[in-house]
Amino acid sequence: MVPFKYYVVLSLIIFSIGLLGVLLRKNLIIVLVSFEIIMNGLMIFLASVSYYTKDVQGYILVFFLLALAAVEAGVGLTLVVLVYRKLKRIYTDEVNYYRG
Amino acid sequence: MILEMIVFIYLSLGMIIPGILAIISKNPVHAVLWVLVLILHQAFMLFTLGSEFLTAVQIIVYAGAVIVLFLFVVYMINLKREEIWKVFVKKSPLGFVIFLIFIFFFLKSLTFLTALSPHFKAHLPYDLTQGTNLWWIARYLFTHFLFQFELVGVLLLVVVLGAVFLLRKLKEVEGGSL
Amino acid sequence: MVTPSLNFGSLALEMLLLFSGIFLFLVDHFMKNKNYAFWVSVLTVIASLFILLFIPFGDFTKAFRVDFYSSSIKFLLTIGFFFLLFLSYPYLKTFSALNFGEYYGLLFFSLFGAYVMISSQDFLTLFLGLELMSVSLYFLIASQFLYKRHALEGSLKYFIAGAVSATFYILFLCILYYATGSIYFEEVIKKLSQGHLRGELLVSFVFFLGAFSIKLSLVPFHMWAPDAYESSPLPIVVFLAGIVKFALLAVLIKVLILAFSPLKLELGKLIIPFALFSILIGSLLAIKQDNLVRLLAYSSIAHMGFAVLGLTSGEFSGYGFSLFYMFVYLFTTIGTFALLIYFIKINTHLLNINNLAGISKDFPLCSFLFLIFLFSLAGIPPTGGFMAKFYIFVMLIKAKYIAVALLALLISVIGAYPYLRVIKVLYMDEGLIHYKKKSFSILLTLTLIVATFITLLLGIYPKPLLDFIQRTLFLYLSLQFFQF
Amino acid sequence: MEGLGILSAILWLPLLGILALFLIPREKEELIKLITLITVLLDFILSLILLLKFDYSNPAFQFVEKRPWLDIINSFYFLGVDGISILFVPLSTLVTLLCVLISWYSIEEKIKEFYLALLFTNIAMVGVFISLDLLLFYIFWEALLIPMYLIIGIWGGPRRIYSTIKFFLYTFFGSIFLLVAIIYLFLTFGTFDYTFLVGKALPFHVEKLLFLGFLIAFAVKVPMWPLHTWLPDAHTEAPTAGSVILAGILIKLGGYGMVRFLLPLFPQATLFFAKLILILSVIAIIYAGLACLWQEDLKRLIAYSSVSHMGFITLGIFSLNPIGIKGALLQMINHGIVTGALFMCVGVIYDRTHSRAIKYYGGLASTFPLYAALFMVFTLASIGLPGTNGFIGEFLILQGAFLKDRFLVVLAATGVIIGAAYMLWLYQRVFFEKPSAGVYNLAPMRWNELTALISMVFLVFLIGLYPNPFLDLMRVSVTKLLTNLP
Repeated sequence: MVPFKYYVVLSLIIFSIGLLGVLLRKNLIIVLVSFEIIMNGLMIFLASVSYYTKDVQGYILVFFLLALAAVEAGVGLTLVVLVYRKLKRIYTDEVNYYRG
Repeated sequence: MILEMIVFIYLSLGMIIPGILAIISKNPVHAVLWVLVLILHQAFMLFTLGSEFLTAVQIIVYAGAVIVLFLFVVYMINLKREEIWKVFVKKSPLGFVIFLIFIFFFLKSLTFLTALSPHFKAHLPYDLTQGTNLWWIARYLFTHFLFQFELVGVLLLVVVLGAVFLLRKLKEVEGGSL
Repeated sequence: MVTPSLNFGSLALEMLLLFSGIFLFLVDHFMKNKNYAFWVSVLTVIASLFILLFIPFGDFTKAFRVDFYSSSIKFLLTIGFFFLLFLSYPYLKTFSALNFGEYYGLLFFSLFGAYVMISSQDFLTLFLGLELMSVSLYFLIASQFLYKRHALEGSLKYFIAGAVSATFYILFLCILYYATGSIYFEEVIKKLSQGHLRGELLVSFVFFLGAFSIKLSLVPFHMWAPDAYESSPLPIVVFLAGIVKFALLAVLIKVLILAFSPLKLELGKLIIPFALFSILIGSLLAIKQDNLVRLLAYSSIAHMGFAVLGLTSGEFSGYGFSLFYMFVYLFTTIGTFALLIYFIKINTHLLNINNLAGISKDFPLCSFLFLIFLFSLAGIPPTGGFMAKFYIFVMLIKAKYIAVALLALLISVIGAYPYLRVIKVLYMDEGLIHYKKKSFSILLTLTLIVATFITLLLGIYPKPLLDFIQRTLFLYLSLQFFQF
Repeated sequence: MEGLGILSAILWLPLLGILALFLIPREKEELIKLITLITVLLDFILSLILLLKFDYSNPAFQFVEKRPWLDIINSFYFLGVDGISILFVPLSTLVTLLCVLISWYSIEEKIKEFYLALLFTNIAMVGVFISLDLLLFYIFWEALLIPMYLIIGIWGGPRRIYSTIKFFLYTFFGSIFLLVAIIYLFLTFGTFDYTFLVGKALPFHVEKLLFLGFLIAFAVKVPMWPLHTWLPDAHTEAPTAGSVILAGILIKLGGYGMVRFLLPLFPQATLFFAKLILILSVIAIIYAGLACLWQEDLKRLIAYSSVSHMGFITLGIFSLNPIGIKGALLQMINHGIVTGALFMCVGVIYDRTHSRAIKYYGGLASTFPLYAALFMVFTLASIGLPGTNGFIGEFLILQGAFLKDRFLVVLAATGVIIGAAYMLWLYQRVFFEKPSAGVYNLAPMRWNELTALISMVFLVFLIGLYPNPFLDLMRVSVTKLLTNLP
């Protein structure tokens, strides 16, 4: 059996990758994609806890996270489409009408 | 044992490398496709973690729906502009600081996270001799987690309704300004 | 295996809101005259007030519980929501391109989310309620792009902040699940009162607090608030600033009582810097703003700082004072925005402070009421704002946080300046333009009368409401922790 | 106590006026003025009745009303007067009455708002003097800021906005420490009841801190020397009525608060800090007196003279003996009357010439003789000529302070001389010399101005020639006050 901690480290690495994407990228679509990566990292963590402790809740939480990821993608993409249509912007630092 | 390890290493590399490629790719289409690769690998990792149900859902929902949605949007927006490296990443020291804080936090909590907590108590335990993983998940999902399950349904409904409301129904007022 | 109770009776209120939301979405396409939606909403809210009074307490599975606390909070929120509808109607009359049933429908979905959140018994349900509440708001804010394209930007910022908040929350959920093996409040408190996992859960609470402070717009997570507020339709600002934050604070209190009660002193200390910086930054940045809504957004940041200060002492009466603060703030905001909606009806440029110069000549009564609300926001007696702040300070000094109280008070002197500036422009500057009066709708009048009355009454005689809140809390606590 | 007491009646009577004003359309200006006048007059008559019914041989609080108000923090609606506060109630109502009179013609815009603000001021002023519950006291204390902010800011002079915001923030800043100290007292003893708190012992270091908390709030209002900078600005830019209220009542609140709260509640700390405050008072007397000498602006000069006079009052209070305190209390009344009257006088010519610069005037005595005579009375009273009320107060204060510290009294007495110098010089510059171009053809004084000023003249001589009834009123209470001091 693969040790539990490997999964933990893996999920944290993927979380960090996603976090970097959110913090550093400017393209709105890639920012949204990075949120998905973060979600995926955390899913591995939850599923592995469930797997090693024989408790169903982790899987169920993964299930809910999946749905939430879909929700976030849906809302985010709606807004991105609208922003692109109306403001012709796709980079986060160009969306800067408001200041201060 | 060794086989398991090899599979794990393959799958984890199959997630990390596409992940990195996704966040550094210039073209959003590429990024989305790399995430698709990541998600497929992750689905199989969920399989090795004992849940064939989640694997299926992951592939159907994520790969089949969410990523396709992303692709649709990317094509719809049809970014013609070539990306220059200058506008590619934010020069945001604050973002980097936040990232470092998180990394520091993870390193600090690694000892706590890597060994299973002694206070962990399985509240909804399952036994594979009595039913498959799917059976157990379904059983709890429709009893203990019924309310949350319904809530997620409402949540998805609201997203769909809201998106349609915004994108289809509203007509911009000409010259209307605030 | 235990079969969970499926007691749909206790869900009646939420189902009413949900179904009227869906109803509005379904029917809207076939309706020519869009005013029907307002009346449907008003009827729904009146019905829900009745349901609230007669609903039996009970569980729906382990996730959802109608109890004393949640019903009381929902009652206060519903009253606020009632007047919010009164604000929405005149606003949508003025900005008729937005006048759809969907507007009210999304409001109902959002309120539904808030109610679920308040009644939740575990962290997952709480999270889903939170998301439900926010998702509808993203759409509502974005819908203002009809009149102001850059509203999309505010909505987008709010969405990204919300996504970060969700990330924090999921991280918290992971750590919690990993540490205790459960996501229910009662398991957390069981572990904590046995003395286990204090450090770990404290760390996890940091993430929880992070998620909540993004939604509550506490510093350093406040950046989205001014943009989102400025972009939103005005009634939605009231919803964001008053009702959403009230609900969030109520939930935070609930979590502190039900799940983290043994850690409440440490958690209180954790909250102090957030609160103080919010008051400071909110007060300072409000000084330079020219847009009234933006000014009120910064003031809302500062006010949230004050409200959260009530949680620091870890005493239950302090929680009550926080709720009282939010209630006063809710009604002051409703009053203020009722006036703003009237102003914007006269001329859209009136939201800029400098254009308000000398408006007291043409609109003496409006200016006078505005004055009352601004003094209430600044916390000068005899208005409700003073009483709310006063109780918070009593709490702080009682908990020996004298330095914190003094600091907060000193900053509140700075915080009074932006309001003084608005009053200055209203009354003391010479106006160049004269605006024509427009009819003042009955609904706005009613809202204004009620808001003024409540603001003044709570400043002079806050006893009944405070008694109500405190008794609710104490009864709730005694039912929760002492089995008879 | 059951039923509506006379104190409540005095306190809330202007509320009736406010409600009435709300119902009257703003075009009916005469009616608005008339209703305000009647309300305030009734209030004044009521407060005179209070004065007559007051039993001056009884040191306890009289006309006490105590009703539950905020149970949860044990706060009461608790009113009462004793010898210390009794004189301030009629003074407040009188000052409001005169303000209504003096503004009769000079306020031309936003009339309704102005009289509303005046009535609200009246409520808050009376409330501060008669409330015995600390929280209630604080609420009135702060509520007074709202109308004053508006009065200065809306109807004031050219630099009114700067002045009014400075005034507001200064006093708001000061009150914060008061609020914290009040809350601390409440948490220590579990009540806001003044009568309960008197004589309760506190640890010395706590007492010092609380004393400072109260002192900062009062010192800003008085204003004591380093915190006085808001006052010249506010006085200068305020409309006449605003200046009169500021000089007549608002800055008395500080002195009243010192006598009422600092001495009985924190006796140890009072003794500890008395020396410091005496020194600050003397600095204020001399510094402000000298500052008066180079003022170019009439109102600013009188404002600085207020700072100087208030220095005398704090000197009297912290000499901590019956003579000094009685003198200080009496001098507060006197100063309210005299400085209020001086501001009214300035208002009278300001309305006619729209200039406050001293240089602008000259030779008024020949063109405007009646006015010159009235001004003379108040100038002399301000200097403290025997026979006027200023003399009695200053004499008692200096006598009291002499018992405490002779050296400081010598310094303070130079302040009297400086005071005589600048006031007489002012009088000479404005009324004698060659008449300047602007002072010819001034409209004669109107009935409202004459009524207000002549009643003030009457009071000046009444107190100056026969001060005994006034001193009798406060004697027992002051004696009782000092029994708490070790």
